[in-house]
Amino acid sequence: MTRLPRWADLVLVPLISLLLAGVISALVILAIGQSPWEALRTMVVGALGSPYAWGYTLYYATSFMFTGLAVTVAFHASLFNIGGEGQATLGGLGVALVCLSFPWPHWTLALPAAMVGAALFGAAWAAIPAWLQARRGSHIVITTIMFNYIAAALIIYLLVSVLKPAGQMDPATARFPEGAHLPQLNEIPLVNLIFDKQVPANVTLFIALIACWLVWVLLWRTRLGYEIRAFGRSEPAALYAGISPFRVTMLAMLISGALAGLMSINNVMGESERLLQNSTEGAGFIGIAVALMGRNHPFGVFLAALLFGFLFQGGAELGLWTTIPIELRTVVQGLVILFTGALDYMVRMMLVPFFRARKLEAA
Amino acid sequence: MDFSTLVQILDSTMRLATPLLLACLAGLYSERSGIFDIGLEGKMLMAAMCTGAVAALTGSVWLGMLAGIGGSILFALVHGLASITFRGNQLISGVALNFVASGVTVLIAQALFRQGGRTPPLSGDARFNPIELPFAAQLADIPIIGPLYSDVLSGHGALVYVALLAVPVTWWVLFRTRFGLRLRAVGENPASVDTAGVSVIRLRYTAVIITGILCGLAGAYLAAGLQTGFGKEMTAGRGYIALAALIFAKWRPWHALMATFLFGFFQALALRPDVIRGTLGFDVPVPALDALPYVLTVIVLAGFVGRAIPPRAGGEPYVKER
Amino acid sequence: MGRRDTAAPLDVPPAIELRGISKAFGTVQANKDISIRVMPGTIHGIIGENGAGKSTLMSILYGFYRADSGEIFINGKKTEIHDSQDAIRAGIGMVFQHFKLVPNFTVLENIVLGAEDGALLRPSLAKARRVLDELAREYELEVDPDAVVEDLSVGHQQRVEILKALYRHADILILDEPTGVLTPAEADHLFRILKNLKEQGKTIILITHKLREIMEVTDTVSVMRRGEMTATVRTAETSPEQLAELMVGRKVLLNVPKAPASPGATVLEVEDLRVTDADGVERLKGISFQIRAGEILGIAGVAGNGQSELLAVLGGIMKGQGRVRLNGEELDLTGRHSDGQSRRARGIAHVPEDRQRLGMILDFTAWENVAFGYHHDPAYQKNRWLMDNDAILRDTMGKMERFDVRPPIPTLQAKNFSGGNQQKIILAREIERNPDLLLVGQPTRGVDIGAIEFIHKRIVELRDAGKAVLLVSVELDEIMSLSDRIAVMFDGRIMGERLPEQTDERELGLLMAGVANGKGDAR
Amino acid sequence: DPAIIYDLGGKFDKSFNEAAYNGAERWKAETGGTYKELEMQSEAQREQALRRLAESGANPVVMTGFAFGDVLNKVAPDYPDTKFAIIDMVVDQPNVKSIVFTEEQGSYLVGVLAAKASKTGTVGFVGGMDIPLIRKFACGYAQGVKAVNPDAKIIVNMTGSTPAAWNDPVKGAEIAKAQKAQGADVIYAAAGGTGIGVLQAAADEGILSIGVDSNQNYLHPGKVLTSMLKRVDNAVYEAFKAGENIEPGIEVMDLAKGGVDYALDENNAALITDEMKAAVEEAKAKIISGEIKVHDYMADETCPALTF
Ligand SMILES: Nc1ncnc2c1ncn2[C@@H]1O[C@H](COP(=O)(O)OP(=O)(O)OP(=O)(O)O)[C@@H](O)[C@H]1O
Ligand SMILES: Nc1ncnc2c1ncn2[C@@H]1O[C@H](COP(=O)(O)OP(=O)(O)OP(=O)(O)O)[C@@H](O)[C@H]1O
Ligand SMILES: [Mg+2]
Ligand SMILES: [Mg+2]
Repeated sequence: MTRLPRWADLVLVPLISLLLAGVISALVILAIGQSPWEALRTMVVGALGSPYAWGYTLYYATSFMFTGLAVTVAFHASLFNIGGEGQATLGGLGVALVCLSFPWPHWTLALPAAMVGAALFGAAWAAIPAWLQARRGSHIVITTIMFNYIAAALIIYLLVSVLKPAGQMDPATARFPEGAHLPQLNEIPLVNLIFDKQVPANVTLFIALIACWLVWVLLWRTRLGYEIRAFGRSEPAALYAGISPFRVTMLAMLISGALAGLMSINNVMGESERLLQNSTEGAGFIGIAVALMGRNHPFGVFLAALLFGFLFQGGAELGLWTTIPIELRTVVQGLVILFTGALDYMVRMMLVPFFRARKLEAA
Repeated sequence: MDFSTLVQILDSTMRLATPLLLACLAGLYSERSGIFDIGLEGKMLMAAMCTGAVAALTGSVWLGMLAGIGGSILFALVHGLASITFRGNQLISGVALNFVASGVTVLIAQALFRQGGRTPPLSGDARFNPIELPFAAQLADIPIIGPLYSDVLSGHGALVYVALLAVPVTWWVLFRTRFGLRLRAVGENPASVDTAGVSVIRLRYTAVIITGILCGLAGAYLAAGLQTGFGKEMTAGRGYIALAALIFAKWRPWHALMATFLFGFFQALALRPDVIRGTLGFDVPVPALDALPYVLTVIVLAGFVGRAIPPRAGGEPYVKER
Repeated sequence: MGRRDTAAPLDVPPAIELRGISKAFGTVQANKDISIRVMPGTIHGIIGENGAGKSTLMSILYGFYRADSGEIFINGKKTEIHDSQDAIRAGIGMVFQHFKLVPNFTVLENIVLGAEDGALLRPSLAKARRVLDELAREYELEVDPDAVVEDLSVGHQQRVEILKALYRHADILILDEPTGVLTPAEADHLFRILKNLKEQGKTIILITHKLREIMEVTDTVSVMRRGEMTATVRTAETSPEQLAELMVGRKVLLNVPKAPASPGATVLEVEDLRVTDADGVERLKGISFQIRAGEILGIAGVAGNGQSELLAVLGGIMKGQGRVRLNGEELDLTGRHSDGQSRRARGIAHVPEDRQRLGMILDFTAWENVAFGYHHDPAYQKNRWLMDNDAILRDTMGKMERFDVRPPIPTLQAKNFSGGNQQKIILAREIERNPDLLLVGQPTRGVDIGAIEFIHKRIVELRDAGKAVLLVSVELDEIMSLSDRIAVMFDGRIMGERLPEQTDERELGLLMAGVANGKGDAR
Repeated sequence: DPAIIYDLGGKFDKSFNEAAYNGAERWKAETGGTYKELEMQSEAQREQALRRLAESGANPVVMTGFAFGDVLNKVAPDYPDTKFAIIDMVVDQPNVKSIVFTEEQGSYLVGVLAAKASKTGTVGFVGGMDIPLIRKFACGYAQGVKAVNPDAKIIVNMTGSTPAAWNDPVKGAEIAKAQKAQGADVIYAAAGGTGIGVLQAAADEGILSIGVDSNQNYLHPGKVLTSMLKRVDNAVYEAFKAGENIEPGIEVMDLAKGGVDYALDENNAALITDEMKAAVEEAKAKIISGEIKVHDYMADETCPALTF
């Protein structure tokens, strides 16, 4: 098999995967008797057509950056963390507890505290599957799936029986105090020149960008990152180099869980300002697609998160203004994961003849 | 809990365990052949939609069931393509197909019926109607055994019995036939099968298709047995519970029966908080019951209750040439 | 090079004839236009260095791989072999270098697999049991049909593989390095079986590295080098020296010039060292030895007798019990300081046996691999948190130059270097640490002659600089030429120590087979 | 244009949301106008949905279900020029109209019919999510049953404690089967989409059921005793008709105003005898006249006829 040049592997393969996913989605839209072109137009207008639309796209992208980074960090340690959903859910619990436990005077105080809460709870939820993997060899994919369900059940129980204020009917916590309100993009000086209407995207966006950069530093500039990557490529070799599998597994998963948990700063504290059931809206799973699409590199994750923010917001707009069900975005998301994560070999095979031909020409 | 309540709950257990059992056996074939499948959920969903749609259109549950099997096999083949032919990551493929199924079922149902992604309610011959087992009425009065036979065992849709029958059949196929021997071998060491002159690829595709058929039955039962039509996300995590049951059962057919009935029993109990309160004397939160199968599975995975060792070649694509 | 063909009797077609077989794996040309003829009822040997393409050629004959080009004739008939089924039908059986058994199946199930007599299992198993019984008596191949394969010893597993082939009525039997995992006694038993099979008219192809075995059992022998068939000769008409020369393509330089050792203070003291592996099997059963500064201790033995575990426990990869002192100070064998990092901190460097699996990360770049294991080195840090990648890069360029790594590009991924150059990168990393003790396993496995000389020289230099070296190798020649003292391991124990100038291959061979005092008549 | 947002059950739940849909469609048919509509997919979407509709200039924005209450409280002040209407919840904002129903009165009526139709003296109630609103249904029902048969046994089950309880027909069916096993021969389902399962199971098991919100008699002709009509359709229709001039404040849709009722049509005509009809019409008249006061559970969270 001819090898592809690195740039093809990094850029062309994801793009072609995306294209394939797009083509199949278009076929699905045609099959249900709708116009793909119209769908695309609605999505583009609704997700990118105005600052207001961008406010939503960026809001979702912020969440996806966190969950995408979470999957990325674990992936480099060769741990497939499907538990982002549960970890983000628990992160939301952490945020809620922090925000509700104290009458916060100002968001600058509330935010760091809530971040600690989110990260701790997210990490804690990742800790058990991590420990089971490191010490008992239980497959992390299965345990994290199980923990997603357990998290959902736990949150339902807590919301209904513990956290729901008396007299309220829907299962949700009380509203967070005013002082815990995070500035939205339309409330930040200068930025509000662009975003003149209330949008959900908020300061968490900047934290997400910093997180992307920090994860890059972690993975490629620190000893821990080096150890994570080495361990992920070869466990026996890591052992030879004196890298403790237990330590790396635990740390990678704790960081991964903390990142997933941090997502809840965006949706729980920044947007709904109370903890709701299913507050994550599947962002934990979308993180898988984002990481795969972004080739497990923070910059790629950033780009892929924007893409999925667009898909998510655009999909919502489809549900709003057309008769194409909102579920279309689930289909696209699934197809992207399928092509980038499971059929990547097929995509490569499709490219190989082209590069072989070029090689021959050059020779 | 008095006896009649128990009979009641066991009766529910039979119904609720059936889709779990079918999906669990489905997973068993695939995983025994070395192909991990967390896409049981998606295949069931697809089957439920196809069954609901075709049964509603034709009025025949059997045509619906065939359509359900067809839809499920389609997804199984995509999974096979990704994980057998293109040596992709089996876990990712399963996750992806679950997403696709979750969305595309609603899209199709909506396009066909414009009822918010549901299929129209099924009735009459478009559903699996209860089958009275022979002598159910006559035996009903015998204490204990009577109610167990005529109220618990008898009076379910055909697929309940198909599922029960599938257990001994699976055991027999696995341990008493040539196909079973090869299937088990290919999941443990595909090279052994390959060098013995048997096609690894054909074996694995066969297993994956059987998985598709059984998931198809599970989905058909959901849509036309347990419920009256397809609804969005109606599998509600049953595919994952079946997977949990498969691990719990350590990839063995009779154990799968027990595991799925245990989990079905939890589901039946969760429907009757009053009974739990009456029996235990205190309230068990329903979410705790919902989470129980998952917690149990984690405990099994942790190896605290006997270690669950999956087929050795599971999850790894078979590659001869690097 | 003179090419001599076996003079075949004109009336019988060869049992096997390969014409122009070629096969490439990606960029590696494993087989190049290979032709070979094997007469029925003979034992034909194939020798060649690691990676010469022997296994590939045989796997093609068995239908496991498909040749890119070439033809196969069986008993004079052109035969298309697309998969193993075709090969089996043509009467070919193969015992692979790495067994192809289902570990948790019984012997009977393994034998029957793929050769069942119908859709149901019971009749097949019953028949197999009968046939197995006959075969076992006929060829001295006794195994318990109901034993689970993973519980059997390697020797017995090999018998199962042979029985599998015979059960399928193989007339042609290929054995790929069957003795690599066997003790000399087990190997002798195997050769008896092979001769027996030959007398029954079976044709046998035997792949091995060991010239002694070739001389002992084969009728004809082919030599492979770098994917090509360099010669085919009658065994009776050749000599080990000639074969060795054909194998490597020039006169073999067996001895590295080195000054006599001048051992100093004791560096490593090992006392009653025991290691139990993850499966609970005791791999080291109480080992004691010492190495002094300026001395190379060579450990000889058949693979799998505990040498790997010895390196692993000293290198901090496995835990062990007993006492190990380095420069008089106790080494932690079980606790927090029993890992590779602590070993390096104490001045132990380790060139592992399996360089691609242990010694480096193939996906990492060369410079990242130079830091591998030493990523905590203060010289490689920018500050408390960040690593100094530039410093590592600079260090790597120096090392590549000094060790003549080709191509000298530090940003190339390790997998893009050839085996020999990969080994040089590892050696540079470990040797330039100037360790008190160097652990080195199979330093020249899969490495060409030129690189071998270079590597040997570096190891001797380190010794001459007053360092202690523990050398593990399955190549007796290497052990003999490098070591100042030789210890032979068998079944997790040290059978004896010898000085290279006072022993020979025969004596070491007996020790390797577990014969206590190395004298054939002792037991 | 007006807009409507359906709650999680979806607009084809054959019950609460479908009633709202029917109201909107009736408005469309009569006026030829167009409206925007949206179905909730998850809890977290509510705010975005409200804002997007308000942004798009929809006016008024009608939403079905108490669960929008909290979000509406937050969103309404941001769009002072948009009128909102919420059903089943009181939201105190100057641009919000809150529409609530006296479900206890309608439930009382079907309770009377249930008691009359029951041969075993045991009737069942299957609620959706366990919230005061649903207890209000149960309590009114129980009062109606007891008014006819003071010795009647009433089995009450709630499907769950989350919004998922509105859309779980499997569970509804299993609960109905369990209630039948305990002797119930009439079961009232106040559970949105879950009720479909209850009605189905009751029909399968040969007992009677009572539908809710929409007229569900047609689902299993001759097997659904009646339906408790909650004229959400009227509420939506009126709101759409009023358009931007919709009047903020609280509107109580009671029996007198036709806000709630019981259903009688050709599908259940054979089930309702003249005697039953006379009884229920009498109760209806007395409630309207104020002679019978049906206790509202939500007033003090107690129920004279039932303990939860
Ligand atoms: N499956 C494979 N994929 C890619 N390359 C391979 C594969 N098998 C062998 N090779 C390469 O082909 C060449 C020949 O390998 P082969 O195993 O035939 O050698 P060999 O002579 O049997 O060596 P040894 O004595 O070590 O067993 C080597 O360079 C090897 O790396
Ligand atoms: N995976 C790979 N990708 C690209 N090039 C490779 C790969 N593996 C090997 N090569 C290149 O192919 C050539 C042959 O590799 P191989 O390992 O067979 O070398 P070799 O002839 O055994 O050399 P040495 O004696 O140094 O081990 C080398 O030049 C190497 O750079
Ligand atoms: Mg070989
Ligand atoms: Mg080489």
